[in-house]
Amino acid sequence: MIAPATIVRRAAPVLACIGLLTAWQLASLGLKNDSFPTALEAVRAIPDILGDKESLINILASLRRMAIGFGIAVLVSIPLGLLMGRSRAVASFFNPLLMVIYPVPKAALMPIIMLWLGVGEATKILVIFLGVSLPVIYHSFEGAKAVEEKMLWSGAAMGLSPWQRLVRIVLPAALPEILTGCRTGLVLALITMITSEMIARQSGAGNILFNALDMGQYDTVYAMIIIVGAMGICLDAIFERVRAGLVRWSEPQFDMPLSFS
Amino acid sequence: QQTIRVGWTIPAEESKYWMMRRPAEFPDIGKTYNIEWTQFQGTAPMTQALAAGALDCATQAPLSLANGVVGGNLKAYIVAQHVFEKPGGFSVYWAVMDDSPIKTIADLKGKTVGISVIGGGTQGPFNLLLKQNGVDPAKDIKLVEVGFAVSEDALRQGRVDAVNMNQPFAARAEAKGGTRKLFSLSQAMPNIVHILEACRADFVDKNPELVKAYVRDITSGMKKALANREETLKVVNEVLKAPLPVLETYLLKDNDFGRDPGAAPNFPAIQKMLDIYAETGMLPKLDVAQFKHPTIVAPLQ
Amino acid sequence: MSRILSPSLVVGLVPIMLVIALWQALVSFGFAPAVLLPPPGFVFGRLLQQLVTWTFQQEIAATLVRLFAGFAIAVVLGVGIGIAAAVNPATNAVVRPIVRVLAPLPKVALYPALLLLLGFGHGSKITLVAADALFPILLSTYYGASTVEQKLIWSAMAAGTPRYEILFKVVLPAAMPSILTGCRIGLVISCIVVFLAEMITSTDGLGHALVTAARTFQAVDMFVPLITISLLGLILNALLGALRSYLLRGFPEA
Amino acid sequence: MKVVPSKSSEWMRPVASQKPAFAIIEIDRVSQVFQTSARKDHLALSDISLTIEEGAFVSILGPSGCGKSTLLYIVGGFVSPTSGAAKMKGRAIMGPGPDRGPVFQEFALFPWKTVLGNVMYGPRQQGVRATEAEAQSRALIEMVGLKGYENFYPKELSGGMKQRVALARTLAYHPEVLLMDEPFGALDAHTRTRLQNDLLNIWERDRKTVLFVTHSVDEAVFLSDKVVMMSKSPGRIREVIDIDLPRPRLRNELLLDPRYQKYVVDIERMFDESDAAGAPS
Amino acid sequence: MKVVPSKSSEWMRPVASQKPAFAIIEIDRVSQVFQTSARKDHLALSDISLTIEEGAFVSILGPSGCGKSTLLYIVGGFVSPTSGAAKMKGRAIMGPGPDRGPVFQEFALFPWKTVLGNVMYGPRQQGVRATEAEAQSRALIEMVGLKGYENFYPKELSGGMKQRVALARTLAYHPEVLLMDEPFGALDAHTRTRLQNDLLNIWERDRKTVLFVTHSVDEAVFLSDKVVMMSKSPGRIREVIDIDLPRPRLRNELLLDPRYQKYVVDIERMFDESDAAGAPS
Ligand SMILES: Nc1ncnc2c1ncn2[C@@H]1O[C@H](COP(=O)(O)OP(=O)(O)OP(=O)(O)O)[C@@H](O)[C@H]1O
Ligand SMILES: Nc1ncnc2c1ncn2[C@@H]1O[C@H](COP(=O)(O)OP(=O)(O)OP(=O)(O)O)[C@@H](O)[C@H]1O
Ligand SMILES: [Mg+2]
Ligand SMILES: [Mg+2]
Repeated sequence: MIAPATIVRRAAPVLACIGLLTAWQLASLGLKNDSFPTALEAVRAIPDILGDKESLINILASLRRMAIGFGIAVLVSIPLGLLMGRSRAVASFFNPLLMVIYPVPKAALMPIIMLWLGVGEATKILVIFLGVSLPVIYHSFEGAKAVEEKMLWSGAAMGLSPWQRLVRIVLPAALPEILTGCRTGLVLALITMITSEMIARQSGAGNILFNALDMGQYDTVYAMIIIVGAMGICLDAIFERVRAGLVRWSEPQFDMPLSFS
Repeated sequence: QQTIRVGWTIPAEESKYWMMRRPAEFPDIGKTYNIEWTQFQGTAPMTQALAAGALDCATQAPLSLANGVVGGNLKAYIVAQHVFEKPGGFSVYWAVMDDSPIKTIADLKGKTVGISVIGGGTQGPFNLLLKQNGVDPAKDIKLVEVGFAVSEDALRQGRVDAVNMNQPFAARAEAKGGTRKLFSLSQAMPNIVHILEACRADFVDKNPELVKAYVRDITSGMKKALANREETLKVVNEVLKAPLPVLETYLLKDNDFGRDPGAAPNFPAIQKMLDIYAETGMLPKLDVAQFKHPTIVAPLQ
Repeated sequence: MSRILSPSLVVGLVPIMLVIALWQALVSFGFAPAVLLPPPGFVFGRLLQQLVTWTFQQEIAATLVRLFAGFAIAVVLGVGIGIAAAVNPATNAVVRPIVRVLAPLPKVALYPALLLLLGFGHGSKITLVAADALFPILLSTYYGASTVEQKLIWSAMAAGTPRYEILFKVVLPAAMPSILTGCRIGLVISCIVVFLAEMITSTDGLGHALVTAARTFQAVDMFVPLITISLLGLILNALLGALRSYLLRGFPEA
Repeated sequence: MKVVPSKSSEWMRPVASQKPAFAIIEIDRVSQVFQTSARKDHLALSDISLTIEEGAFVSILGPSGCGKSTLLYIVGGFVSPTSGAAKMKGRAIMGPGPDRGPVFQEFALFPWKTVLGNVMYGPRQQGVRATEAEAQSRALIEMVGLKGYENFYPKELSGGMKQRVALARTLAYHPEVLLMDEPFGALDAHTRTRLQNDLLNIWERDRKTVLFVTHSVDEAVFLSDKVVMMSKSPGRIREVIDIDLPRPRLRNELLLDPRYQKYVVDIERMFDESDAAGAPS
Repeated sequence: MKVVPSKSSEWMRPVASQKPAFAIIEIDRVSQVFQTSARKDHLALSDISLTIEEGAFVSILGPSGCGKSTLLYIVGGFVSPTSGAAKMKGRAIMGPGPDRGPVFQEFALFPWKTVLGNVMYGPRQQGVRATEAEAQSRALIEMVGLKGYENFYPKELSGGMKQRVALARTLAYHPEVLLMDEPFGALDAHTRTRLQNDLLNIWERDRKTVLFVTHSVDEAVFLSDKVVMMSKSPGRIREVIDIDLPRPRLRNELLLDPRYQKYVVDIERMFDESDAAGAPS
């Protein structure tokens, strides 16, 4: 027996998707514009993409790059962010540097990146890496900063070395915030996975999308967008499971009492 | 077995598409040498990639290649040619709406005009034409960048008063009707070369046999493309993912660009274009001879 | 103020100097040809030259307008929706799945449609910037707002604060550390996206200056906009830092 | 209404039981079950019924973890009980309101506001003009002994100072019912005594109802009309004791009063028994 | 070493003052200035000098906000004093170490660990084997009356329960010096008494040194060899009182002992004077 509330909650994503598609359909009908196809046209193009073996290989290649870029970014950014959060010196060393490097559009640096990394995988993984690391570093940074000092003192008094404190106290204490960074990172990973293939590409989901864009095949463009959106939902759902398992201790005890309904 | 890194783009390199999709038809590909294909958005990034040594050969437009030579210290040979404008065939043109008050080039004064790439290959002849008709391209019009794919929509939406058209979008727009050709590039120059194949000079000098084999395959690819339209349509469809009915309306028909049967570069025409660019101030004066390799140039058998 | 800033400022300038030194070294030792990577001295020289020219100032102005307009819209929407979703189950049920779908979409792909809908001027670019910067801000705000200490809200309610005011008087300030983190990320993304949009299609702005220079291999001119945006990042970082320590002066981590 | 801090208490008040007893708060068979992370249900309060009369000073005593704070949350309207109902003035408590002012065990000060800002929050919220609210708040801050700390942020205060700010913050908006969770727990004996007197003073003048959680039997007997004793978890009411001592109560007199002594000793004995009987869960 | 909880104290011990006095902690003219957000310097501790002998039980009494916690932080090595120095066994205290175990006023439990996880953390860190650490920790958890709550997370505990976990967590790794900041402040009288006895028990058996902040004069006199009285901010040492009562001390006997009574009354009187003298800042 499932409670009605549960049914509503389960159905909400589906309803939201249907709602979005409907809004899109109405908007595109109203605009009558070739480069903005109706939702129906886009949905109709999905089987063509997913039925094509080559497209599937393309999409899998993109996902592989994304996984590698995301993995490296998380492994590098969390320690860096935590260190920045706990050490004023490290923070003032890296913070301006990061703020100088990150705003530079990677697309503009392509000629130089190509010089050293070529036009293949490495370049794209680098772009994804940069996209993911941005939120992970800053959320880890803030999370580590907000760790209650007396918790660290307790750890120090138990004989934990500074490094042990970083791993065994700062990391778990900041985990909820770090995971928020990772979640934003996941979103950006999907976006950069596509946009990294904008200028140069061999295979990948972005390949399909930008080719279609160049050719004015807008139903394919939007079908691809839908597919990326669907991948987003799936990855997010998986991530949410992992997150819930890791930070159950931090969930608020009572519901927010501010419903206006 | 050596590998050659090739940059390509869409939509009009049929011989390379054949090499990519039907490698079995070419005795050397995959056997005596390999090709690593990378697709780019436009020719300018490929020039950068060539200059950075990330590519060995790539599709180029005369202007982008010349830019690479002038600004990027690039040394390259033009080894083949993909498409050009032939009299009676398709020429990139600027369209206006049927009911537009713009009747002549001179009427463009004070209007918003779309062009695919500001400072791109078409702008030289375009500027020339405007000047010839008493319009200062820098002051009298508002130039905006409108990619070919959205040209038609931008025009119909009234975002621009005139916009450039290219295949296959031109064919699609014409089929729908409501637009009219204002002028085309052929009015400035009859045999404009749009895209050609260029290889880095140091690469060619080091691997002459390899490049020779590559150019040979481009030549034979062009032959196959022209000989078997049915199959070419299929190949292009696989690469562009554009539906066959759309391709059917123009590809390799009279309303398409011209293709040399042996993919031979038309050096005099290229020189003419370089001259136009020099005249409109986009480039210093250049001699096309520096792009010529004595032996390695299509057609090669 | 200067007592706190100066040592950390020095520490912060060191790595930037190192990067410039590395850059110079790359050029000097021939790891990159000068036509692709001009020496930093040239670039900064040209930048100083350019900065006083009216045309370059106009390019900067165009970019800044788009950057800040887009970012401001993203902040308002992101914080508003994020907080509403955190405190109100009904809004949450609607917003959550929509965000899940929309957040990971590559917004650049929508750019052609935006161009047609909003024209080639500021509108389309501002929208693109806002769309890309929105989600990091929204997600951070949501996290911050949903972990607000319950008893703070209870205290405010007991003092007679109407429910909607609690959003502004308690949830917003309490979530501020997280919101500011989101804003920092959103700001960086705004910088990237405004450039991207101008590079794809534009007639003015730093991004446009960059592509035109890149196409004609004017490497120095290409790096001037890049350095400009980097410097902008530095300035914005300082401003954000100051804003942060002002807004969070009561929080233990400030 | 202006708060004038005063140190001694020279006022007269009829003894509570002589007033017409009007039940301001009724707690009716309330139980509270918490879901723990270990996925077990944890019964925190079991079948609590209690009536509090208007103007009464009621203290709750009970072993640590027996559910005193939880009970206060329910009366405050912050938590709705798993079963049973709480009523205020005959109407079911649906949520928090400015008629019931809590002082939380963990203080819950607004970290982004200074001491003054925290204390002024309530009056400003009630529409008191800024200057007036500030004057009132400064008076309260002085009363709790924090003059000079008006512009300090909570993170810069000691534990006991935070507790006093929390107390002042709630007193500042004059709630009808005060729900105080060990409000003097982190204070030294001297400050505690002074604040007890001040609280009694305010209580008398404003005819407030007070629900007061404490661990000090002395304090409970000294302040209350009624002491509610709870037993070890799951929290139940073990005993309700009417403290029949004359008011005004002066500490020095009371300490010598054998009735007072008896109350204290009796209640302490009950505690010992309860522990002997109900084994620690 | 295994902790065996015990309720009464049937052990013998020589009176502290008879032992050869070896100064384990020396605090030498320590001052502490805090920078406040209001950009004013705030003097929290002024010129404190104090010597604590090995194995001594020293209590600190003082008005709220006088700097007791700050002093503990300095001895703990968490904060370095603005001027002056603190030494342990003759060597300057440079940072925290497992020889000095703090029990913080705010508990500072690890929220991602259960009660058991929190208590086991120290022993595991010291290299005790998991099974042994768990057995010891469970015994301590039972001692502080939290049997049955081993798998609860801190957010699911009441204030007093958290405080007891914090106590157990520190006791679990046997620091030589205990730095306890109002460790029984949130406990009911009964639990408090039991834990006082348990603490004395452990102190005696393990020959620990204890620095104990409290607000209860009773508690200070009952537990200590020495009571340090601090005066209102800026915190200074007002008086150090040796408590010359025989050990073992049994609560029931002591309550009737006139010397005990006198200590309590004297200290309380001193408090009143201090307040009369130093006006609230
Ligand atoms: N969120 C929660 N989840 C699970 N159990 C909880 C939760 N909050 C409280 N409890 C349990 O409810 C019981 C009562 O807690 P409460 O805080 O009301 O105790 P208390 O009487 O105030 O104790 P103290 O005097 O120590 O503050 C405790 O056993 C506690 O473990
Ligand atoms: N971070 C800080 N910034 C500024 N002032 C501070 C800071 N921490 C403490 N203080 C001040 O130092 C003084 C002593 O604080 P401390 O916490 O040591 O007092 P305490 O004796 O422990 O009081 P309590 O009994 O209330 O816990 C207080 O006046 C407080 O305002
Ligand atoms: Mg409680
Ligand atoms: Mg303290």
